[in-house]
Amino acid sequence: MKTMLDLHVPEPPARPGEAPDFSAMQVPPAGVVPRPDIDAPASDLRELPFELIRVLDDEGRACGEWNPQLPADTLRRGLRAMLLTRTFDERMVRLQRQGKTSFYIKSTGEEAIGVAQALALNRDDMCFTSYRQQGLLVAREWPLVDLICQIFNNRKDRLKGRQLPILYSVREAGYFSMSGNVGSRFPHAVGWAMASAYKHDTKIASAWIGDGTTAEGDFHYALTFASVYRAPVILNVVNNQWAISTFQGIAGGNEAPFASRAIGYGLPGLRVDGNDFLAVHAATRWAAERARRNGGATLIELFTYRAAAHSTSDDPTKYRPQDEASAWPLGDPIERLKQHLIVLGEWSEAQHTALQAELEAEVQAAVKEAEQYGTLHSEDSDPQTMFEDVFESVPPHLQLQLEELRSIGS
Amino acid sequence: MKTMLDLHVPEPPARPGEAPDFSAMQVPPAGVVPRPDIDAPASDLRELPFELIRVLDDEGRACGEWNPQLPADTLRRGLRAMLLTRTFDERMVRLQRQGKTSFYIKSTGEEAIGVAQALALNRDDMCFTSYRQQGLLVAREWPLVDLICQIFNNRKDRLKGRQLPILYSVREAGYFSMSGNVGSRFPHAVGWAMASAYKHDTKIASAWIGDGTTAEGDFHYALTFASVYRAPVILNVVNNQWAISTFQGIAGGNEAPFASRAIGYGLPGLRVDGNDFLAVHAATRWAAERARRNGGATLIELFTYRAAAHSTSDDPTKYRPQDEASAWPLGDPIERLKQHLIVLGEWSEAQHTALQAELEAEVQAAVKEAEQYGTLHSEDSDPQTMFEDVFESVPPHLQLQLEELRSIGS
Amino acid sequence: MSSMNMVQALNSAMDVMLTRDPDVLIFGEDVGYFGGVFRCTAGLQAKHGRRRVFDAPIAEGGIVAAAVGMGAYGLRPVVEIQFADYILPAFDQLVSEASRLRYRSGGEFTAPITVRSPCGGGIHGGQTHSQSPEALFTHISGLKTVMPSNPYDAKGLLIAAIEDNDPVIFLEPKRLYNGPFDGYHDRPLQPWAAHPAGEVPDDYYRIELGKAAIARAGEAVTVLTYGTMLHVSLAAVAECGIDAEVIDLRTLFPLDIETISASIRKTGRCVIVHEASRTSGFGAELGQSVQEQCFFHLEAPILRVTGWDTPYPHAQEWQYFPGPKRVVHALKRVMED
Amino acid sequence: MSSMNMVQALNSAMDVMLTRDPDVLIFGEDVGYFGGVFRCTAGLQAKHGRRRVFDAPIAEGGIVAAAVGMGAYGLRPVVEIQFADYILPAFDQLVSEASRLRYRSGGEFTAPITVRSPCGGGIHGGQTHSQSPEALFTHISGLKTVMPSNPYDAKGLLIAAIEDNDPVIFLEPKRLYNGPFDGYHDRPLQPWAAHPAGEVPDDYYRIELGKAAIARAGEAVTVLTYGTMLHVSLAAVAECGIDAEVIDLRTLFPLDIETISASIRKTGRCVIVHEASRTSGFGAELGQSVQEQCFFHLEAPILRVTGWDTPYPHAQEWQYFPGPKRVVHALKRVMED
Ligand SMILES: Cc1ncc(C[n+]2csc(CCOP(=O)(O)OP(=O)(O)O)c2C)c(N)n1
Ligand SMILES: Cc1ncc(C[n+]2csc(CCOP(=O)(O)OP(=O)(O)O)c2C)c(N)n1
Ligand SMILES: [Mg+2]
Ligand SMILES: [Mg+2]
Repeated sequence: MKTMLDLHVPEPPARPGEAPDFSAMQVPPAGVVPRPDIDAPASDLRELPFELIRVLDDEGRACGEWNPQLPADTLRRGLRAMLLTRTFDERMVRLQRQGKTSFYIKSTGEEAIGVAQALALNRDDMCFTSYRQQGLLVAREWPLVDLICQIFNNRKDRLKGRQLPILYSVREAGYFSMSGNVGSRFPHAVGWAMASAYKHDTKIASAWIGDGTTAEGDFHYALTFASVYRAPVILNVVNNQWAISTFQGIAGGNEAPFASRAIGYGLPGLRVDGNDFLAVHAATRWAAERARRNGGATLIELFTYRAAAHSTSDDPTKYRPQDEASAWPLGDPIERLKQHLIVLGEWSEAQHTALQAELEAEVQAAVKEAEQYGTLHSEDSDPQTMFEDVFESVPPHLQLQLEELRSIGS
Repeated sequence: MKTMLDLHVPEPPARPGEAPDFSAMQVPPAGVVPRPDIDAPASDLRELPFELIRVLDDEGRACGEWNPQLPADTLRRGLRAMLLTRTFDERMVRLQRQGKTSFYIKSTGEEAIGVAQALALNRDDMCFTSYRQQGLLVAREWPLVDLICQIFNNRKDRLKGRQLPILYSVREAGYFSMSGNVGSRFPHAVGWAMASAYKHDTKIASAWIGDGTTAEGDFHYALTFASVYRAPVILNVVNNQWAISTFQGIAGGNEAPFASRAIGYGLPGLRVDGNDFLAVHAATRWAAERARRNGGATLIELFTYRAAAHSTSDDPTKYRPQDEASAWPLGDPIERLKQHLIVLGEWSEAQHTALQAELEAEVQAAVKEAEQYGTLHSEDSDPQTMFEDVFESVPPHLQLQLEELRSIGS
Repeated sequence: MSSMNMVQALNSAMDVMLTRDPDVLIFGEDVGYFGGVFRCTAGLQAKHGRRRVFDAPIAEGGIVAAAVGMGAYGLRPVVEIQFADYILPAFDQLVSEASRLRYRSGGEFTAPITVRSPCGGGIHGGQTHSQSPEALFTHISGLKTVMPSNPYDAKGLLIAAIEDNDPVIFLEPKRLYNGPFDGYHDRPLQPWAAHPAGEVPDDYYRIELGKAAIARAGEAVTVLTYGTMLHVSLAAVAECGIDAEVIDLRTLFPLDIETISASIRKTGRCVIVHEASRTSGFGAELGQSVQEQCFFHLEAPILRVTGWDTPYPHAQEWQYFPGPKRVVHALKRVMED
Repeated sequence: MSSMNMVQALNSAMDVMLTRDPDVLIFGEDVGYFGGVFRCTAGLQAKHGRRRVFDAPIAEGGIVAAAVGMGAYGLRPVVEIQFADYILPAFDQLVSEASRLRYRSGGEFTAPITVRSPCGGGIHGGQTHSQSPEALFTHISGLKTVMPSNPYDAKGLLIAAIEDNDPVIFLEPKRLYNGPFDGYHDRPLQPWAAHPAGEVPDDYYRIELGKAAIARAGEAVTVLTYGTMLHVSLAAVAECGIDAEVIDLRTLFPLDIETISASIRKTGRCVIVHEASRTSGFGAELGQSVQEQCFFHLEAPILRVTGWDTPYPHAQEWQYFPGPKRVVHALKRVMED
């Protein structure tokens, strides 16, 4: 007797109106995953993608071989950058609601990723991000005013109003130009890293892609080229469980962890508690050192949860339980690092409250300054900038089009 | 002290003028790999891609759990189809040299793949092949005359002269339309299989891609969709070591076996001695049964060697040792099956010689018949066929273009 | 009959076809439970089931490839690409596979797929949520390209596209989803409810592919346009008082050259308006075709009003977007000669 | 000076640039040890090392993406796509990334890459080894598109392309690799050695992008063409004896509209010849541009001689390929009016 075939369409464990359900998720204790030698062959590391590297335990203690043993100053720097990122995000969303810009994307709950990774890399390592790693720029202490000018598309916007808010480009801070297309910069990181290797340089590249976006061809190109040419690059998958309204099972996450994609390319794959600042830092450092020693690429899956809406255009209560974020078993990255510092005796609630106020003031001041240079549509932009930078110099036909616009209007 | 980065560009072990070198290749004995239950979860099968499933040993005996226990008649059918495929290939190349067609591609050394897989599948399972699985059509006993008419682009060519030789389409024999672009049909197989599942049908799909072509985005799309929707499809990678002049290391094959790509998608991955008729049959049967029971897709790497030139346009002595094919450790699929049948007492050298003569006559007769319908450019083709089938019916602008061609010429 | 905006009309077309034909199925990014980022498939999964309306991985090439495979099996898939800007990763599948499967297989296999995608600017989407790639598809033999300008046409054309046995690229001007935008971004938006084409039959009907519509009859000059620019052109004509005949192409390929030629033989003048950038935009084909057909009737050069040859900028959106001022200017210029 | 065919001229251009600029590197499918399926990179790996000339995975999208990343670092990669038909999997990387990296980053990052690829038919390549996709690239703001018609130009233009700080699509008519093919497939092939443009300097020289060449001066009608069709057009002109001015565009974008307009103001007539299919081919842009610039000088409709709007068939190749007969017919027709 023949079985009747049937089409399988995966569904998340819970939808609006249902209770959040993370019962299928295994959360191993902190500190149990061994840390392999940096020079270990990838073929010895095939079990790692199925583990979950965690350093901070529930009490806020750092455990196990992956503990990066960071000085308290670094931890405080990380805490500050994460908190500043969150404060900044909150503020920007409010400005968007006020119409001062058209669009914003928050990184709430994922701040450890941009921040800890920035601190584990060198400042001149080039980062090819997705739109949720603003923590990188904050941790690299790039002026907030500059970011807000881009978000406002005002006259100090270095990108000349051409880009949607948050699609930054900051060459000086090792932050590659972003685009609205997801995924298409992921293989650029590999090309950039190949170029660095070609030039006998010492700089490496790092790239970020979302769980949903792993399905694009660009993900596969990046892994293939990184594997073949042993490019000095870190390839990060930020698995925040959601891609707009689509849960990670639609990208294949129910069938195998994204970190295990590394195996088929002969790369190490690390699966990391993305809300654990120390684990993220340690895994990144491991991959960076490996890359710097000509050991090639590492794929890191950062296991986290998109606590915010996808963007200011999105309403997640339409497709997932309202309280799913608070049920997320791996907690909040800021809370967890704060608790760790307190356990270490290097931080206190009072200091934290003071820091929060300080950062709010900092953001507030930056907004004030940026507003002086204008907000979206507060003034007309010069049409000329629209025709520049299409090519190195403005060709005749664009010169004519500019004149057409100047004389006729639009 | 910082390490100076360097770009790694892989090279094959030997180039023209050097001795063939397969010393890095591990050839395990036949019969040692256990055959898992068809319903085994993919997560229990993660070691399989690193094995090499072999059934026929050096003496021609069938060993181990993967032995498909085929009746002697089936084995003889397989031997005949492989030998016919090879005879056909040889003859077609000669016809190409005589100018009766423009192009041909041989499957020499890889005949077990098309043939054993055809016999392990049902005739109405749809095959999405690359250009080196002509054995499928031979094993499904599609008339050779029809194939030659396509190769000659003559007036009985069902594809109306539109396609390069060998880019067959034979819906009736479950053989999907080919194209010169590599890889782009691989994900069609998954869509077709999803459709079959959607319609509660019982037919499955099977697709073939070359080692080199695994680097295309289409490979990744196919694996992703097959994994997510548990499509009833077999995804075959034919690793024949070469992609035109490029060895399989440039596709990542030096870093991990192609079969291990399956792991990251949560699919079973089987690595199979592609020159072992029994192993190929058994692995295909395993994957097909799994798919038919709604167990989803399997990735099969068929480990073989492209003994012939890439195509009639290619000269492999330009980039690999002349005698590399004869040094290939896994032997010749026809010789191995023949020896097995002889060991079983089901075949003899005399029968083989007779069969060879019979098949040559069969091919000869088919060529003769096909030649009656013309060879490439032996007569002018009707311009009308050029304008048909662009759309379901010929739209007015194409009608006009046809008239233009008719009245002016070209 | 119901009052529908374009989103509702498209939704109704898909609902009708899911109901009529068990071989129709719908997938794409976020189209399942959520109903699509523009809500075009809202409610369809709940009504027709997860087997028939479902989410897809973020892989436009994979989406189109899977649709081609399903089409070859015999289904009639309708896929959504979230923004037309993101069709490009699927471009090879559309050009090398969907468009020529029938041809190369001598008719053995076909790809009766519909690829829906919102296109065009005017919603502050910046460079990658604003593009109009239609010209690219019109260069590919074997593809049909459609762009409706109102809810009534949208539903009738989408049904015809789904029923068509060849692949159809169905581009939806997202600026028109909620109302017939006339190019004045600083005036209040008119809803479709106030427009006659916002009255849409609830049931099945088709508008044949390949037929243009005369949106406004006139004698002085012919305006060739489609999508959002139809409404911009109508606004411009109203404003300058020139008696223009405004043709809404609706289907770009196959092109309704007869309706176009007849009009130009009458008016002797032509202005082409599209939002896509100028060089090698679809206006080039329109202009050259008109010139080939009607050279001796032309009294003035055929002019193009188009997006500039730059990426679609964010803050300068209204300087990029071809507005009524530019259309009026072109109309006046062709009337001068 | 040496006698070179087009393959040798291209090889020489790359050799010169590898020697002059350590930031130039070359990769693509089969371009390394083997030297490319058309031998354009033969000997370059042996001479410059595997680090600078190497094989790439069969992933055109990955090849272009890696090149963009290298360009952003500061290198000047030259990549080969084995056939222009196979550029399409890289189309998104070219359009969404390479073409607008400079624009969107305000000039912080650039993609000074060169994408070489053999195009066109006439070699019995069938549907997927014969296409001419140039029109697609000309619609993309931020890309330059070049197609040489002879060895001398090929070398000078390729050097200019490699030195250009913006992305250049460099299409090589493969039918011209070995000789100046005039469209008569049944007559013996002339080698480049017998043609003046087969004399090529061994050293560095550039031909500026964006400048057309007048391949034959004339007074009666202007022929706009490029690539293989230049030679077909010259053959047609020789045959019918009409005193045509034949312009070899060389660079399609940016277009040398001045040279074109000057010629048409003189002749008043225009025939456009290209191998790509007609609808929305580059001839559409040429025709419409000419008409915009020179309307009052035109005495006859601008005609197009192009490939048909079908895929490129195999057996019917010489019925598809626009040959001298069709060009002669068009020349005679425009002279009638
Ligand atoms: C090529 C492309 N396809 C589709 C989109 C639309 N889109 C924007 S974000 C997004 C979801 C991405 O999800 P994920 O990769 O998980 O990243 P996350 O938002 O969770 O950080 C989609 C589909 C796009 N921007 N680009
Ligand atoms: C998209 C695309 N890119 C490149 C090519 C050119 N090409 C034809 S065959 C081939 C090699 C394929 O090698 P592999 O996948 O290993 O298959 P094999 O020939 O060994 O069976 C290449 C690069 C093509 N046909 N299509
Ligand atoms: Mg996500
Ligand atoms: Mg191969």
